[in-house]
Amino acid sequence: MSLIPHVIVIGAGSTGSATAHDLALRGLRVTVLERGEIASGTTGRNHCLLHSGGRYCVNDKEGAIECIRENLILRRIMPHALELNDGLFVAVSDEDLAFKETFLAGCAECHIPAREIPVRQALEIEPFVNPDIRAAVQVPDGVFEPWRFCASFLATAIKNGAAVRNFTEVKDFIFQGHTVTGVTVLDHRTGETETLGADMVVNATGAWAGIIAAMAEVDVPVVPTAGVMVTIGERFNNMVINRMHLPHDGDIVVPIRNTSIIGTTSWRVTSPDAIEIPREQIDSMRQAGELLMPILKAGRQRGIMAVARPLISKANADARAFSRTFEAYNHRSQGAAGLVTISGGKTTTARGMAEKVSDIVCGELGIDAPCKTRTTPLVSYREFYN
Amino acid sequence: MSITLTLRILRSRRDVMPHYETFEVSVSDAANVLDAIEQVWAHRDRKLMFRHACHHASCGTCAVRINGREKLPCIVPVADYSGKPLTIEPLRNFDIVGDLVVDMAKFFQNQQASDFVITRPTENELVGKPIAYTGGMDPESASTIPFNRFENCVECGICLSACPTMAGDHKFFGPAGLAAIKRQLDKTTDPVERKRLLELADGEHGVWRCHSAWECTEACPQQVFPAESIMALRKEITKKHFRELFGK
Amino acid sequence: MQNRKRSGWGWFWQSVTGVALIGLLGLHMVAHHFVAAGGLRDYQQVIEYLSNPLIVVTEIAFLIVVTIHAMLGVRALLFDLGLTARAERMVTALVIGVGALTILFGFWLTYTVTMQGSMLTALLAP
Amino acid sequence: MNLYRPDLKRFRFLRWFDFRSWRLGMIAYILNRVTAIGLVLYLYIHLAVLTMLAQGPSSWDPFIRIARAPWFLALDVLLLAGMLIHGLNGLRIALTGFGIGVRGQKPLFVALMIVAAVALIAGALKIFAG
Repeated sequence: MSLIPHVIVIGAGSTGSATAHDLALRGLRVTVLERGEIASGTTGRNHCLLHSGGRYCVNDKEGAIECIRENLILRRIMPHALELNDGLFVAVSDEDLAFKETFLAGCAECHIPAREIPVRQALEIEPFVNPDIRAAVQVPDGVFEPWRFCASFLATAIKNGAAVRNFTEVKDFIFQGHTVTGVTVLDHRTGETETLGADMVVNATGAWAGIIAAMAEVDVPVVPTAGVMVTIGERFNNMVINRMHLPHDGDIVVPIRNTSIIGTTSWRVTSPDAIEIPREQIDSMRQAGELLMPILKAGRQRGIMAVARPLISKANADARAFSRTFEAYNHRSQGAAGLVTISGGKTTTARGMAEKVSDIVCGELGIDAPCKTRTTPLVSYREFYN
Repeated sequence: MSITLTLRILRSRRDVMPHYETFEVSVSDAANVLDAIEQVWAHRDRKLMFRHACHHASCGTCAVRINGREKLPCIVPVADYSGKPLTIEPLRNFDIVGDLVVDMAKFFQNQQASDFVITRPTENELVGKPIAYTGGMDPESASTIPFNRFENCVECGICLSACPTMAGDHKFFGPAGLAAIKRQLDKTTDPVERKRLLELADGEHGVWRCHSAWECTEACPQQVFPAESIMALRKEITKKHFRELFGK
Repeated sequence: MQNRKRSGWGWFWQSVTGVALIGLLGLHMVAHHFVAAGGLRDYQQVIEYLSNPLIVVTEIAFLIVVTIHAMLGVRALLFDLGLTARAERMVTALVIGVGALTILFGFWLTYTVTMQGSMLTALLAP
Repeated sequence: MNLYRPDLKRFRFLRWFDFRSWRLGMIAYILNRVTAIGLVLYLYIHLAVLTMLAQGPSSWDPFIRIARAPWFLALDVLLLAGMLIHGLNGLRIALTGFGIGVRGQKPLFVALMIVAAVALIAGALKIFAG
């Protein structure tokens, strides 16, 4: 038996992948367990926005500061999976225009490099934006390719000795007293059930964190909150086009490759698997998107996707008002030592989430190893298959 | 409105020979085929193995064969088949990992061989430049559309499945890998790198193995035009051979 | 990939011989089937036909070009089946051998028939 | 027969006969292959038959009488079809391989096949007319 502690990470979305990378870089033995394909949950089906934080700089400053910090780190460590095209916040109404000063103040407060550009210039750069815009502010938004985002972290983790087992579903936890000592898994490739021992288990299953935690009979206050995104089969904008107001339905058009994604709505769901999409949400979102970019009306609808985001419940507020920040839970106090949950957050902040949970894991294991992920460039996602 | 759809899915596992299983699911009439496959997994059989991530044709993971044709099910509406049963099979010409999942390892090694990166080199020159919407793509403008900063190729493997040469010769470098070489060649003027790339595309199982069925270009969901790339590489390599023949 | 330096030539010659064959085969077909009375030549007509040295040269060129094209084609077809490196070397050697034999056989046949023809002509000459 | 069976891996080329996936390009591919095999076989049959020439008129001339029978002429038409399809499709492959006509390869194929059909009809009439 190796003396190096073994950590099992459940989930190969952005959080799990980044966590595996962080822990492997700290010298731990890591095994990632994912029930399906990597990034097949929330990470895959988001609008692929590399947040500058502009979207949250007024009503969720904590989230916004995390965003801009991680945005700048990701630009350094995984340039091969990012489209760095910046974002444009546009005011389409008087209320939006009135919001501008608040918005700019929010950006300044969160250290988001925002630059107001004249409307005429904005329309020259983005000729398909609503010509009636009143103001435009450029921020360092970007776009990431979600599958390659996770694969890059995992590939680097594998290079540092981690094992990644996709299509391997965790069925139960193994306890010794009040300590989690391993998991029971079903390998879908072979149809066989096996047990894996672990010194620590990280539950990085995002919107599914509550379901996994329930297997260990502990609670996490994660509320799966669905969002619908509509993809249009053409690309009309260079930058990410945001509406300059408090985040609302259909107020963002993210261009990725040759498509545009209109996002997004928000409603609570009971199960994060296979969400039914309410028809009226699609229509209302297309209308809101067309307000930003009238040409979207002419665009061919390519697909609709819905997925549950993991929002951390803090108060009994409306789903939008939840913080988009993340939270780590050490379940030792709930009678499940050796199990840690990390959830909430966004793909943009995955590395930061990994750093936080990895610190807890190392603390529990009594290992003094600093986080090195801020400055370590990731290898190509293709090496995931090597 | 929801419709009932019959899916005939090719199932297999390391210990289970390939066989078809039929499932009935209810999906929205606006759904894409991937949603129907996901419904089978969610409500009929949680053991179903399939790949998916982005659901908007960016990741390239979900490629399967629908009624014998290679597709990205995330962008194929179920309405296209007007309620007829769908036969869903994994891609051909790859080893099967299980059900609809195939082994992409060799594919990605070939993609990597040319150091093909999916971000375009013009990235930094684009900031602040006006965009021009051209409406639809052809082989020439598809690689130069100024505001798409990712390469068109999503590395889904569809072209390899559609390729008749790939069916016979597993050593063939494959349309995607050759198209990647062509894109890298477009991006570099360094003679040493160009020589390396041309030599990579050359060889008995390189561009010369292609027999011009053009199925890769026909099947490609992303306007990569691999067959056109292969032809362009042949021309370049033939030129290089002649130059070498005359000692240059 | 073995023979990297030379591998492109196979396809190159396949194309060149192919294009050449369109001309040569067209000539061959027209000369044998569309010009001669009754569509095909009897022995006497063949002999007369081959007494023209230009025809002999064309026929031999046709023989060589068609054999190269056929052998390269057979090789490509077999390579498409995904052979081992050893089998590929064997196939290459095989098509070279068979191609050489075919051309030699063609030479022998043309020579024999032409000789018979000249003897016949000599005999028949008064 | 399920071509996905791992034990059929050595016979992967059987996938060429999955008719569901046949498009124009696949049809051209299959046609080229079938005619190629036919023409190579014919080349050797032809050489074998020509050997009779070396045996003099006593063996050649009876053969020519058979060769002038209508059923034999029908085989000639088949041969001509094979040559036209293979030759003209091959012309497209050669041209595009040198970077010529790449953009219009599909209409080029259709046009060449129309030429082949016209030439075949003309050739068949000539063959049967003698």
